[in-house]
Amino acid sequence: MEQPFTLTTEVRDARLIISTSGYVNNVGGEAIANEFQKHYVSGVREVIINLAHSKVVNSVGMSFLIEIIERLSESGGRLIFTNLDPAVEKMLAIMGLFGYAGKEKTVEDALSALSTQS
Amino acid sequence: MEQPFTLTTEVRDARLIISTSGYVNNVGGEAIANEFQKHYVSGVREVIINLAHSKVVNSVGMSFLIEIIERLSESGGRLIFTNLDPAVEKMLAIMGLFGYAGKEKTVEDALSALSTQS
Amino acid sequence: MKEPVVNTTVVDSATDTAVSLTITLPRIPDIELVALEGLERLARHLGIGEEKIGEARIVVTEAIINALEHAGGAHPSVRVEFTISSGTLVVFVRDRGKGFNPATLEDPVIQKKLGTQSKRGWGMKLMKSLSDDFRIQTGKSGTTITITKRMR
Amino acid sequence: MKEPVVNTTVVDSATDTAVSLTITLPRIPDIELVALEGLERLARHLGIGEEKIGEARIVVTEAIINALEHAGGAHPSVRVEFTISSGTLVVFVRDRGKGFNPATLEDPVIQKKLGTQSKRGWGMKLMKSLSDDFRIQTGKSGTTITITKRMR
Ligand SMILES: Nc1ncnc2c1ncn2[C@@H]1O[C@H](COP(=O)(O)OP(=O)(O)O)[C@@H](O)[C@H]1O
Ligand SMILES: Nc1ncnc2c1ncn2[C@@H]1O[C@H](COP(=O)(O)OP(=O)(O)O)[C@@H](O)[C@H]1O
Repeated sequence: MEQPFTLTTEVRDARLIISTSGYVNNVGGEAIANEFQKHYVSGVREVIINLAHSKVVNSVGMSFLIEIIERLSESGGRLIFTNLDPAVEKMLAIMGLFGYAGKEKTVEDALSALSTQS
Repeated sequence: MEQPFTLTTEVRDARLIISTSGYVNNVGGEAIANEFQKHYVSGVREVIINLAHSKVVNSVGMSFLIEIIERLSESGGRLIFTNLDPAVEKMLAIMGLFGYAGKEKTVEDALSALSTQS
Repeated sequence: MKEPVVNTTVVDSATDTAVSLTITLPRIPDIELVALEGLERLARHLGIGEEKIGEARIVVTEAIINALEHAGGAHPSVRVEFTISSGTLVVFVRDRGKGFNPATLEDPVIQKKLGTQSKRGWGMKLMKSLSDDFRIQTGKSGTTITITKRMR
Repeated sequence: MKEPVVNTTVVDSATDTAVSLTITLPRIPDIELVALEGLERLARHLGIGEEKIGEARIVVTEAIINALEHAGGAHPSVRVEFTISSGTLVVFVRDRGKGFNPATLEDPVIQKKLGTQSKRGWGMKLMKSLSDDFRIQTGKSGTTITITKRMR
């Protein structure tokens, strides 16, 4: 059975890494947005969302990530998705998210992308 | 999704430990019996079957384990099941297997039970 | 012996609503796991405990693998219905096979299986042992198993 | 432009058999995952690649969550049918809700979502983009979505 949604976070050099596991539905999407918001108010502006263990996502869950993009665009921050399942990557492309967010293979790749560009 | 059946084995002090993962159906049951047979012919007579990661089993799969019990009874060997899901334990009890095989909580418990009794 | 039923029943509206899931499975390996996932989600949603779910899983697995094994036709399929209502699970499993005569089945005993060729024949016994009511309707046009199991 | 069809079709009998799975889901959280498991097992059995399965998963998830959200009645339920035949998946998803007028839906664009209240409204676009044919029948007694997707 698909595992229930869980989320782990790590802050490394003022960069927030959110790693999810399980189905990103409305509840999961909102949990990601809330976790982001908590760190955003304390100043975090660079965010990595690692979807390695979320092969199943829905558009309601993903729409919460648009809120994150909104906040970060307002404040000159950056969002990078990592470890995307190919179909999830296609989904985010169709939604146009990669006009506002990056994608990298791994969290390490995302961290170095942020380092060289910031 | 329930993971496909896999099996790992270890021989410790001439005792065979078979640990399964996933659905023990006819194919899984036969794989366990074949693995047992391989070690049986080279002299192993004490066997532990660890079902920690097999919460779903069916009676066709379990019926292959009766072959193992048969061999071991003929040759004065012993079988111990470990890490049983409560419902799987009930199933094996209904089939009468615990008249011919032991059960312990963990592999370590089974190993010490074999040590003190042999 | 059951207590006589008195007329002041307390109906818990949250758990008293019947919830159903129906599925028609093709004959492909391990497809019964899809039905099990449906059963588990239904039962967990209603707050049923893991041990009862585990027992129901065994009962349902045995019913479906028998039906899939004996389902006939060019596109063999098996219909499965789960309904949970007031903490009681009712399972229907129907195939379109040739049916069988349950009266001719011997009760399996481990002692007899040891030393004989076939070790199988446990499904019926398990379904009966782990349910509160077990019915078979069987004939030339197929078999329907109806199982009732209290889950609390 | 498609090549004209010639008359010497090679039929691969192993993959040409239609395989179907039908499921009626009650409205409980995440129940769509049961249908997805059915789809995955069907598709894997037929040797379909993981990326196509992933795309189908998205299409099917979107169709079912819409249907569950809008399914009406005392026991809201959604019927889902998968058929894979000659490498093509056909999905039906039917609810008994009040229907809607698809013509009034605006195509979602990310620029417009930024700065406005509702970020939702992506399901239809995703289903259309990731399928080869997408049809809606909708009216007062419910909605049926029919999606066709080539899986090879
Ligand atoms: N749905 C069915 N259709 C036809 N025959 C069946 C069906 N279910 C059970 N049977 C018959 O009953 C016998 C006993 O079934 P069961 O106790 O489940 O053990 P097993 O399937 O391992 O033999 C089967 O061997 C079969 O002959
Ligand atoms: N099965 C349905 N029944 C009724 N209305 C529907 C159905 N599917 C979609 N709709 C309508 O179409 C709109 C757009 O759907 P969709 O693109 O999936 O995005 P979302 O569901 O996030 O709004 C919905 O908001 C709803 O008004």
